[in-house]
Amino acid sequence: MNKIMFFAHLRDRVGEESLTKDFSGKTISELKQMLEENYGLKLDSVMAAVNEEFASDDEVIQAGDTIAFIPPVSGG
Amino acid sequence: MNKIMFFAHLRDRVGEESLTKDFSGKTISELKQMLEENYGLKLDSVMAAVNEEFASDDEVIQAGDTIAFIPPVSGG
Amino acid sequence: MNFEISKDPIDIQSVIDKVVQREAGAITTFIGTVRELTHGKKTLYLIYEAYESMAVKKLEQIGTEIKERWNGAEVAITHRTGKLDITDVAVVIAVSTPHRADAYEANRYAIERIKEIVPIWKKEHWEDGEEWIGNQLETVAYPKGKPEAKDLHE
Amino acid sequence: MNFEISKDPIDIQSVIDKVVQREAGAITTFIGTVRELTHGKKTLYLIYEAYESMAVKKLEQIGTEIKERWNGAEVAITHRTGKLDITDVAVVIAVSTPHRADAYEANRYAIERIKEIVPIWKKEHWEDGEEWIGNQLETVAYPKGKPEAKDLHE
Repeated sequence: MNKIMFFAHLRDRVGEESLTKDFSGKTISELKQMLEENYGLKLDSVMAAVNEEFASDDEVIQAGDTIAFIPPVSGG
Repeated sequence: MNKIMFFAHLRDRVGEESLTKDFSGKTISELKQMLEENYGLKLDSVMAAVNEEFASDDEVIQAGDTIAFIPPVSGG
Repeated sequence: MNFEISKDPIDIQSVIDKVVQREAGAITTFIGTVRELTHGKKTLYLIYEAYESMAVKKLEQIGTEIKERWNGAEVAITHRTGKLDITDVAVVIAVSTPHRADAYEANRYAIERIKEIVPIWKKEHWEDGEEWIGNQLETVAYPKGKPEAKDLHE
Repeated sequence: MNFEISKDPIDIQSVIDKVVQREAGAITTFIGTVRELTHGKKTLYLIYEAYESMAVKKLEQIGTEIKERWNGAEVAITHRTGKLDITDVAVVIAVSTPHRADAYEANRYAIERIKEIVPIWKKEHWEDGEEWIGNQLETVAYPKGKPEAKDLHE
């Protein structure tokens, strides 16, 4: 299984802090496309993090990975 | 009368925090020369302040002025 | 723990205390506070949200980058989350170094990196609405659209 | 009183409090601390002496210069006098500005100006002696031998 986490406006849009579902074998890019279709999200300027490290769109999700979607940050 | 103030190594050398004496009508330059002769001070890299403002060597001392000798500063 | 996300108000002195060292002649701090006006628009308050575990890791990464670039530097950073009012402290960065030029430069580097790679977001609340701030408004985080290659791994 | 000479230990937070303003998004502080080693020589402690009344005036002048150059800046500076041990705080400079770049630059300007024009001197005490520090050692105060013309009057 995988945990998918949302923050900021993405969390508001999805209406959940996280989803749990199996996405192993899929790429981040494929996951993004699925989420865009199912939730109407816009994810082109959103980075993914896999297990708390930024990941590129072609990274392949492994069983147990935690995926987070990171909109452009605005801390500081 | 004038108050003449010394700081840092000049104070150690003169042995006093200040002198009181009338120097009105003399320039800072002339006062420096007198102090160099009487106390063996070296004042070429020492600035004078008249009434708490830096003053040039040709400034003429007025009655009541407070003169301070300011070695290169090292605060901060 | 020199790198923290805090739900409570930040005690500035305690962040400074973490970087005191006998070899330091200079400590700089950056204190980010909530400003009332941005481009003439009046902010009422902010909400900061963080991906806390990752944010701590990314603050640690910034600390590591600074220690590699500035010899003898010590770094501590605490970022606040939750609701903040005008003049409240959002972030405190403390850097100590033997000489002062480095303390300024390394501190400046830290805040710029926070705005690039640390997963923290603010939601501005104005009189007429609210919005999560990303690159669409005053900030351009990810100057090239996303963190650059060098940001992906430590 | 934003500009002070103090015989007592400096409370950093109280200096910061003086520059808090609703228009500020950034506060920087510079904290000068007593470093143990300078050029490999071990300092035991320092004595700071000030021409106090003039030093306060010159700190005020630096504040005025900063407010002229950096729009919306607020400045507070406290400098300690007397005996200071290793890691003790000699000076605290706090600057607040609407935007962060200015807060760093204006703060840096303040410490450089202190080292040029504020009548404060330190006496270093080592294991094998003591000396008033002027331009003969690590510092070159008055880079051109004396304060420049622009420093003579406000």
